[in-house]
Amino acid sequence: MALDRFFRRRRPQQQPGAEMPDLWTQCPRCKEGVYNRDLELSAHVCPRCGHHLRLDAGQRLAVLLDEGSFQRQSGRVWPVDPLAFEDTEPYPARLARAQQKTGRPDAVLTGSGTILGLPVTVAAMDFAFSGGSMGSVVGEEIARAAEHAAGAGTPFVLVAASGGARMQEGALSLMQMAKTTVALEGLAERGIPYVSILSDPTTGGVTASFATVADVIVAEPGALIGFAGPRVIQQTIRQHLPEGFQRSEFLLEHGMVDAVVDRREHRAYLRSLLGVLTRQPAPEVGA
Amino acid sequence: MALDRFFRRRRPQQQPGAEMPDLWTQCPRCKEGVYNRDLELSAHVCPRCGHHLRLDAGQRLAVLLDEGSFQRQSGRVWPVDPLAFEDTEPYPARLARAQQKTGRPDAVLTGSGTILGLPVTVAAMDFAFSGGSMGSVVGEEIARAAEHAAGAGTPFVLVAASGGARMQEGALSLMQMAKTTVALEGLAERGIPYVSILSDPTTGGVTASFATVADVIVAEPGALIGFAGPRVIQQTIRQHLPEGFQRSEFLLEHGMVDAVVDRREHRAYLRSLLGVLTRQPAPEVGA
Amino acid sequence: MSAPADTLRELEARLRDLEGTAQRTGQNLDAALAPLRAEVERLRGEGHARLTRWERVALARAPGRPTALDYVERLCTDFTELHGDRAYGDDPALIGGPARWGGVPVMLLMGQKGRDTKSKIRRRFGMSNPEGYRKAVRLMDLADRFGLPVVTLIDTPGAYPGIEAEERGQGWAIAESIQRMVRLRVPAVCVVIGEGGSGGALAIGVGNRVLVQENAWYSVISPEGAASIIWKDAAKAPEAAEALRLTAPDLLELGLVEEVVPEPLGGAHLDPDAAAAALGEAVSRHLAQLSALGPDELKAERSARFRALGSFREE
Amino acid sequence: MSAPADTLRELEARLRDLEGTAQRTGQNLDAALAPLRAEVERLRGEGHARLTRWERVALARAPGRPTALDYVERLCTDFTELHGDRAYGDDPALIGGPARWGGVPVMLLMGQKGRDTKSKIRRRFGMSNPEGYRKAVRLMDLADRFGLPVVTLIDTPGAYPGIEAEERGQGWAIAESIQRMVRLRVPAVCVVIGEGGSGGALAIGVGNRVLVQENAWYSVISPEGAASIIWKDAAKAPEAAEALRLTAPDLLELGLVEEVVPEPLGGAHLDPDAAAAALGEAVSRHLAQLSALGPDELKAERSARFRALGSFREE
Ligand SMILES: [Zn+2]
Ligand SMILES: [Zn+2]
Repeated sequence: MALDRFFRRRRPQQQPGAEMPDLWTQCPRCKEGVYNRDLELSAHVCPRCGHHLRLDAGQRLAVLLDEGSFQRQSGRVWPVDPLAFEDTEPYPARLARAQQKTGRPDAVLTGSGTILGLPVTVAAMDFAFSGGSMGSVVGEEIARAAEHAAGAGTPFVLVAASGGARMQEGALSLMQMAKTTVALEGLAERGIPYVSILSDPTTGGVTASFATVADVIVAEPGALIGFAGPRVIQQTIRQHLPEGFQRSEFLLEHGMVDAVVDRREHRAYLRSLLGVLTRQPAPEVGA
Repeated sequence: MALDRFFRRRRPQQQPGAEMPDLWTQCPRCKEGVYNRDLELSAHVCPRCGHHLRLDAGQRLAVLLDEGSFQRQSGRVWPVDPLAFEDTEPYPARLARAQQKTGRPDAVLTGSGTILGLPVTVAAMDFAFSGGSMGSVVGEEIARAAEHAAGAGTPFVLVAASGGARMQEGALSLMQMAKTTVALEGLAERGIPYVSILSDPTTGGVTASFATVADVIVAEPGALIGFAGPRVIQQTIRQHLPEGFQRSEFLLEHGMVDAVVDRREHRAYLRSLLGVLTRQPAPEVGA
Repeated sequence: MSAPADTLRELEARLRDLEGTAQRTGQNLDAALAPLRAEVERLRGEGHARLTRWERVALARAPGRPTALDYVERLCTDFTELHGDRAYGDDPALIGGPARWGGVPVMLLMGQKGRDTKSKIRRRFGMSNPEGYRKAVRLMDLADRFGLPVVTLIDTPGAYPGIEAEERGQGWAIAESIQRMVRLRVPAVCVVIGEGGSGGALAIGVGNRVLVQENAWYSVISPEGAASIIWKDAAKAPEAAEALRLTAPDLLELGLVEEVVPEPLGGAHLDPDAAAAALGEAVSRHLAQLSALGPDELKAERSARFRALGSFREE
Repeated sequence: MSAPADTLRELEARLRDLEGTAQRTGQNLDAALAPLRAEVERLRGEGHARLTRWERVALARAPGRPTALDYVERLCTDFTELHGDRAYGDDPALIGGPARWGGVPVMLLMGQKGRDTKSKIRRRFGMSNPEGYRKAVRLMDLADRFGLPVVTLIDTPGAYPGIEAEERGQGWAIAESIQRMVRLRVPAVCVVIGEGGSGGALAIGVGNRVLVQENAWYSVISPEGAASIIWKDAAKAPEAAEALRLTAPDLLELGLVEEVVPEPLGGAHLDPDAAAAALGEAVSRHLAQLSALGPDELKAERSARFRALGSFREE
């Protein structure tokens, strides 16, 4: 039921400063080559098969927010190495590599912006940074973003993309699950909406904390979403996993998400939903 | 785990004024003949097979409360015939018959008393009165009992035994589900415990209202408990019902009741539970 | 139905033929047909006043009677259906989500029957499983959090009587929904728009105002269920319907509803737009009245409304 | 273990023999055995201080290590186990109910492992399903309603990684339990008494005070899990345990727990009564301290505690 999803984007926005090193990208699902420019115009959804390609945090906010509206909040908080963690390489070396690759201190980008004119606070996790793993910085930035939303009185929209808690910060990473939940509490107390968008993949400690205590949970089509990873489950139960297991559509059927929404509809969906939840007057048609 | 269920009754109480027209009763399950006196001494549980015989409201309170502690509250409210309901006989004729049989205005007995010294407000439904069906009087008496408990600050213990809402009062009976829930709200608001004991049978509108919004739900062994009756389900789905379906033990397994407790343990169970929930000091051993 | 009803049916059919002719040929017959239309209307009114309770039940179940979503399409904007109980599943027989009702932000909860055979089966003919009631509880949590009035449209033969429903606590789920509704700190307006079957209907029926459409029924048990119990014969449902006094006028007389929402003559299915207009107006009016009350007052008023229901004498 | 550990084992065995002889013969050997006992104690202390992290993990999993119910039997009266989530099932791996802790009324929530093969399987080796966390939420509702402090005993390798657990929202259930615990308006004291495995442990770990027994571990991932990810080889768990810094002293140093609860030398399984006495005292002491705070303060203090956790630098 989307009776008045009239807020289609007139034209998709280009990601600011995006480069196009290649002219086209091969769709991981249908293997079709798609011009990068067309991909951007379709919110990085394959125009042929509808596959939702993974986005980094910058691409995500470009898809979600009104062009030019984003004001970054995150970026001043940097990860450290509290455990002096070393496995096949020292944690700081891993971090440096991920920072160089993404141009960000850690796996999250937060700030404020507007969605079809509606002011929101946003946080987008960055799977490109160490699999979107949640350590102290991710927890802190998400907590600050939630607190900013509570203070500003704007709805909070978070896009999850994460393999779970970050091993390299040990139990400190685990505690971010509680920390973020504490920060989100300020939104619930003030009656400010919190919507999470679960993208591919969202697993582990992220699924078991801030991503799922949202007022409304939206999943992108075909995303892998769960607590335990499929491999761990298979090892434990030594049993074949059913077709579509832990995918968005499976979760909708099992009552876990409010809706599976095509990425190209996210802006209209959120504008319509948040407009009602914040009891704002209906926007003018075509606004 | 009942570490200190030391509050065994020293001797079962006789039901005040009970007559013994026959010397013995045949257990409906094991078919053994049991002396009525022995049955009373074992809280109307078959000493041979453990079958819990059905109790009327008076027997129930005799089993539950300290001897001589019961102060009746119900009895001033009488049923009427708001729909001028007539099926195979007029509703008033049915009522008169049930009243004569049970000596009560309707299918519930309420009041106050003590359980091993702990003051409680109690309500016992009377299956002997028209199958314990819930009409306006049952709803009103239970609502008043809940309000009395809230006012007195005593825990409320209710024993359900009912085939559901009473057809002969139409939608008025249905509304008792909401009315009783409203009255129970006063207990929740004041932090006063409400425990319901589900006895055989508890079905229909009673299961879908006051009997299951309790803080703690205890079921008697082997009781039939459900919303839809087994016959209705069988007619709808045209399928064999599984063994033990809708019995207490089935409900425990499915997470619906807190415990299945032998009737002979009810007093000790309630004393121990309610003592903690009301944050009273531990009673002296042997008190 | 009685003989005048047969006459009415015939006249209606003729009128439709003539209107078809007018449309096909482009000939304007409005003036020519006006007297015939008036007569049909008159007969409808006459027949309607004479309807038996069982005939009303038949109208509440009439093929083509508007379902909840038919009204939403006509009355609401920005409806976002929210799915799932976040614990087990999503129930298509009890649906809901935020929307604007005549422009006013509300939280909708609705019994939903299918509109074709496939969706009827999928929606279990409007009979909810526990997941439906648990979703209702979740949406009421959201309504309270965001200060959205709750509007419920009730249309269910009753909760689904299935093995799995019992396994997952059908009674418990209904009770929790009733309790949650008692606790609401926002306005709640409920309308029975078709069938109001027993506890499955009451689960979303604990409103500050409870309305009923003219040809809807609301009862502690379905006529068929009552007949099966009383006479061991579901075919005696018409007699049971009489005894149960389950029609809109009955409910108004018993003091169980605040208002009967009028339907177009002959039933809502004959003119869904007109039915929707009346429904929209009634709900909006009650929402406006309730908007003057604060959260504590709303809960207290609703509690007092239901606490007072029942018929007995006191000695 | 190291050579001194082997010596200790042998001496312990001899000592047990001698104590057996004393008991059998009725001969009082206390004086004669005192020096030997002292030496055993000394060696235990030495060995304990030298334990590797992996050896601590082994102690946390040692056969015969007291489970939550072993402590309840020693420390509590009037425990009434309350079952079920009122929606789907009852989880024997996460149990709870009201009880008196050293005489003080509390609400217990506990990870429970089995004590024999059959009950170990039934209790899924302490790995909860969503029903367990939903039961925890329900019991926290009761704790808040009746003003009962919450005491949790954490002992789980982690939430159960099963198909059905995922179908019924394992992540959702854990998140709700964490959120419910954040919202508690009563004191909450949590103790890791064995394994503190990941989110499944944190689900009942959001206390005003979080304690850890001397040989318990608490980590974002099990050593085996980490080893599988890092080296694709679960056998490298000892190395992973070192890297994860998951022992009681580590957690104290990282500022994640308020206190390490001492165990008898060699581990709680060697003297469950002594382990229980220390646990009982520690929890009672923290409960007494927290009893001075009001509902708002308790929630605020707990929130502030967890809001502050994390290690980063700010530019
Ligand atoms: Zn494609
Ligand atoms: Zn027997």
